[in-house]
Amino acid sequence: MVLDLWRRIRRVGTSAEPPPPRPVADRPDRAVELGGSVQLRHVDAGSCNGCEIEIGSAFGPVYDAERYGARLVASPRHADALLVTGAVTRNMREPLRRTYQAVPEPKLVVAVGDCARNCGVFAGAYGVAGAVGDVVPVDLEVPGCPPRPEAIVEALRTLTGR
Amino acid sequence: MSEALLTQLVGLGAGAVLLTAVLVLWLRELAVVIRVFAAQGVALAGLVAVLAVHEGSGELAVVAVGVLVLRAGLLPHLLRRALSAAEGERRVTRPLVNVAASLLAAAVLTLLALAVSQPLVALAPSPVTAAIPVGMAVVLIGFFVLVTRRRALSQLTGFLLMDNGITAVGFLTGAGVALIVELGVFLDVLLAVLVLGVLTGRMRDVFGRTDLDELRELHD
Amino acid sequence: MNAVGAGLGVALLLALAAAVAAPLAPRTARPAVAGAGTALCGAAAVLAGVAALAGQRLTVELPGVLPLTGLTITVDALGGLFLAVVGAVAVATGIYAIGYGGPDGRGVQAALPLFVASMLLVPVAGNVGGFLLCWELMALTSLLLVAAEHRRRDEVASAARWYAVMTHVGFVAILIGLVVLAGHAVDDSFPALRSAGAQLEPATAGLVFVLTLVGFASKAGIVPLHAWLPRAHPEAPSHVSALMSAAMVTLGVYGIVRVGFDLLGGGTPWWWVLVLLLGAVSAVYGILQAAIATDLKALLACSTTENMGIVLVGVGAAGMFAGAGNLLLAGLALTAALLHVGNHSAFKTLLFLAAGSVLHATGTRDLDALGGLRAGMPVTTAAFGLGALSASALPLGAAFVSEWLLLQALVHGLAVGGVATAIVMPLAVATVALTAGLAVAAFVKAFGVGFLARPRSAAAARAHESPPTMLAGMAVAGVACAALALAPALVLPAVGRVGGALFGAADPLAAGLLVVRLQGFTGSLSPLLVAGAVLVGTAAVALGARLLAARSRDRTAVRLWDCGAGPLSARMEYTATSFAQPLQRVFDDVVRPEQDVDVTHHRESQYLVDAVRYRLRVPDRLEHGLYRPVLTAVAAWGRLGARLATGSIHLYLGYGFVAVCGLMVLLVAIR
Amino acid sequence: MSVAGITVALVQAVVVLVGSPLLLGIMRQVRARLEGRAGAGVLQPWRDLRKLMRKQPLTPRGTTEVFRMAPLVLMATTLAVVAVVPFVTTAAVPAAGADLFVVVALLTLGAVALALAGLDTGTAFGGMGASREITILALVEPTLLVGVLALSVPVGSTDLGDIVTSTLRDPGRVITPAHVLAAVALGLAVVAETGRLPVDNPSTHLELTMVHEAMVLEYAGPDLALVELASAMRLTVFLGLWATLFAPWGIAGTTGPGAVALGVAVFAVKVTALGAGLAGAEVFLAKLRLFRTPELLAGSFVLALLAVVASFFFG
Repeated sequence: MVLDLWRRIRRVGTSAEPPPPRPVADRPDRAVELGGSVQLRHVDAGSCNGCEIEIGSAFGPVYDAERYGARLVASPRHADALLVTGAVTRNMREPLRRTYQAVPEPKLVVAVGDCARNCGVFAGAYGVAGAVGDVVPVDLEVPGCPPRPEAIVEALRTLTGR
Repeated sequence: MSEALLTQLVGLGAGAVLLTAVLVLWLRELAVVIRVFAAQGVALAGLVAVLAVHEGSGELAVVAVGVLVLRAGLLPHLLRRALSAAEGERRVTRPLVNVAASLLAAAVLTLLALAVSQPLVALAPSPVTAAIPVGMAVVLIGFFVLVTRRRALSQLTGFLLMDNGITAVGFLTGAGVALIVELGVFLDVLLAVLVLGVLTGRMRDVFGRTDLDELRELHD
Repeated sequence: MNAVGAGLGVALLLALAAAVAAPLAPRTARPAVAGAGTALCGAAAVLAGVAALAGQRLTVELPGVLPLTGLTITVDALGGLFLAVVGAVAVATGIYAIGYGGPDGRGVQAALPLFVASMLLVPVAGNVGGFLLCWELMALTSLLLVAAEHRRRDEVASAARWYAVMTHVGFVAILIGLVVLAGHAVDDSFPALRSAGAQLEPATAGLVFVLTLVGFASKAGIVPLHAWLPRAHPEAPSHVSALMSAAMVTLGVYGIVRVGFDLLGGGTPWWWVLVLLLGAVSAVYGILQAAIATDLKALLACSTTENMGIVLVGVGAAGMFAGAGNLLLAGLALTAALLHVGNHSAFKTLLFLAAGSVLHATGTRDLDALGGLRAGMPVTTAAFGLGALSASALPLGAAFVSEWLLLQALVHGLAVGGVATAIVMPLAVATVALTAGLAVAAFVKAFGVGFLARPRSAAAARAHESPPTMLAGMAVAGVACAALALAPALVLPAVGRVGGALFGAADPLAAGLLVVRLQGFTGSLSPLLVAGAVLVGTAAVALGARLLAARSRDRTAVRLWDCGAGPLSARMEYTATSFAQPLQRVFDDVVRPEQDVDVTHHRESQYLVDAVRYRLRVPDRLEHGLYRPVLTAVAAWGRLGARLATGSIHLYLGYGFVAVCGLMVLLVAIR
Repeated sequence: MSVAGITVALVQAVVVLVGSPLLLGIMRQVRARLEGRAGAGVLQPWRDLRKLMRKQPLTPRGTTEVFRMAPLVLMATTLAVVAVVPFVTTAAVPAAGADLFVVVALLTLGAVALALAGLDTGTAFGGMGASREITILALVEPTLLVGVLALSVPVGSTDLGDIVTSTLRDPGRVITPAHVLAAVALGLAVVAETGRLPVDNPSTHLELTMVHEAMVLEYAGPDLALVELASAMRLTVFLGLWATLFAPWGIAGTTGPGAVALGVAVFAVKVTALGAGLAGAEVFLAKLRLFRTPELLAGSFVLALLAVVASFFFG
């Protein structure tokens, strides 16, 4: 059983695609301060889970966002940046603010997906408190519904600068 | 061969036999248990081979080959067949005593074996007889498996464990077990395995499982 | 009249004076009088003990004191050691008692100094009669103190009953044992017993040893005779708990050592295998109960059983080594055991006094209702922290030194006694190791849940620091703990001499102020250097972190990370029960907890749960198994007896009359 | 303790301090490659630490000094162990302190400090992590000490220096059953103590499956950096101890600069190899349920006990 797992590993080899050229977008200077290591806390502020799936694949073997120095962590205390998805619902407004307060300086916020940027199709819907920008200061936005993994990886690379 | 080297090799062989016995107690998956049992057969054969080289007796060498064939080849094969026949049952044993407790029990049994086999060792102190306690310990552990396992198959492994232990003690006491005796032992072990294999088959036909607790139903 | 005599005499006089003065003093002053008297008495006793350890001897014959036998006082090194230990505990608890007050009834306040005095007399009594008298006096006075608060709480009464019965069963066992021994001697003085014990046939000697072992083990709280300990210690006033748990219990060890090694001269190996196994079982069982206990003082009481178990492991190992002829190793093992007695007295006093101050401040002993005491009572928290560190056998703690010595003795003793030791020693090492691990768990729980984090009840939130005298008492014990942890060399040479002298062997170790080095084996330990390394390391790391960390951003206080939801309430914290749950589950087969979950459903629909109540009890299995049958049998006998006792006085007198006549007839018959 | 001793201690401290994050990086890289990913590079742990040192230190309200001190004590105990253990040379081991019992106890002390910090936060996760960590700690202790006993019996001493030198004197001892069994037992104990698979999953994000991570959820900035660094150092120390006990070749017998340099190189190679092997094995392992770990530890304890028995009966 161990052996055939080993064989499979040998057959597949590295499935990570070669890294695309480094993005040219200008980096927020707080990101420069982090020096190539960005730990992310993901907050689902009311997403439809489309963006979560894409984030998952961005950190999967094919796109492998970790190779650029980005990592998902379990606590905002360990985090440098919040990865917020979805339009902020009433119930998530306060938790999102508190999560932001829990992150030590310097900290950034990445709004992933159209809902996070401008409530997308849920704009003005009952129970939606607004976009992420209305609750916490957003430094970087990733458009798309859901955004492609490449786009997410590109945003993360602008943070890590690698 | 030199005394020191003999001590080393006997020690290693005995250690391997004991380790495999403990592993049989430790592991749940029957297929793995059978593999470990085969490994024990190899270790036992190695032990006998070392003795053969040490005493330079061809008879022992033949016996060593026999041990290898039977205990590392034939018996595991039979067990594996019985297991594959037991398709559909849970392939994981559910011991009556939980694993941690039975491991501690194995430790105590080993110490007990050491205590009781001291006079035996004292008869003819030598690097070879020093390993007798290990054989004893394997016998006791095998008995323990026989007592605490539910499935007929895993009990079978316990029985075979005991037999390995007895064989080891037989050779280590330097009694120079005669070839014919050894063959006899082989044969009746084989017989026992076949009989038990058939029994398990019949049981499965009757009860659909080989959980020995089911046999209680035969009372009434 | 040398320093020993002077110290001892002064101590006893002070105790008597305090016992007389306390009841006469006005109600408010009583605790002060009794406490101060006890403390001074203890101080004098410490002087006497130190003098005895320094080599002074004392023998006084007081024929008039006791009918028939008289009372002989003999102070030797072993007695001096326990004299010093008991005295030191008395000093700390005496000072503490001034502020603690507790029940201020006349009898109780008079009993405290008497209790200490009797405990001081036990290790110096030089004849069977005197020894038994002091032992019984000790039992009675401690019983008085345990029962002190029986009017307020029923548990106290039941605890006192348990204690009374078991301590007297033990007393009877010791009585029979020593009388059997004295029967073979010219008189009942210890020297005579010594010479008699030498040429006693093995069977009789074994009988004597087992009988006395039963008695002394029941006093030392050794499994399976421990049942009274987790009852009596929590219910007694805290300074009394400290005296009992740190001083009285150790006298059981004194008895075993005195009778086994001194009077009976070592005996046969199986005695000591028995002692070692009893110790091993007690150690593991006691600390396991402590690890899952949620009552702070019950936890400490169980840990007393554990520590006495460790001591007995050392004593038993010493006996086995001596039987195998390796006196040096025997001396080392016994030294480790005796040092652990001292360490245990120090940290257990500190812990019980701190627990008392918590009880004083919050009125509860339930760990699940404590927490957050750091804010209200910093000194008590620090004291308990120090005690917990010392108790959990970690470096910088006192118990670490003695357990290190014990482990060294066990490791080197593997091959000493052939197969016997080769089989017993690994188990002993494993036991000590498991005990150490579980002790860490128990005391991390006690300190982390009881004193850190946030309060789990209003009482804990309102906690305030205790009066200065109580803090002073804790300070004395704390200083003792620190000294024993960092500079064991202060006491080790003396203790080593005691251990060596019993076997007529050389000192088992050379204790410099910096390094403790074993004699005859390579092996050395330097508590001071280890502590220094850790402290210097901490300072260096702190400095380095400061230098490297960004100076632009300074430390700010933030709210706890509550996953963004509302504030964390105390009910969301881990309690002692939940902390111990994994251990309790791992050792399920040993502790057999009784838990029941009852779910009350909502009125409208059974699918809506209204409330879930979960109750968990961990009864003492051994107690259930061993004591229940005995108790039921006794009860049955009682009913039988009730049939004889109809209440008519004539009938009772008749019984007596018939008995007397029967006796006379018997006399006539055998003449 | 001589000047040479102090210099060697400093060298070892520096080597472990600088090297342990690299070891972590290598292990993560090995894992990444086996999982078909590219990996963040060997230097990533150092980048993380540098960044964490620059971040803002936070003190959650309601925590006491214990929370503040724990990372320092964790680092200090680890450093104290690094200073005395003969990783590089046996010549400069201080007379007292390189005792195996002391080493084990010091490492335990560090873990206890962190567990107290976890309880001190008063959050459910902190308490949960502390409780689990302490449980595992308590159950590992017997294996560790009985294993120590097995190793010290043939030597007649529990002093690391003596054990290493005597093993170097007759290398044949390494393949005696006693040594083999002890190696397996202590290997399992090391895995449990350093919180690697299958006992604990260091790279989990689910609080409910955490053991070690759950205790440090409240730490941020420099404190977190200290905790991370200390954990990496503990991993290095445990692997180094295992290598020192069971493969002591290359440990110098003198304090000459050349010998020390060689010793450092060999130590680095040994630890790296062990770490890579551990990481490779972790790819094939799944985390055990918390209540299955006692079985693992009981097994390792039995092996340690058998090692003692073997060392007594087969010399």
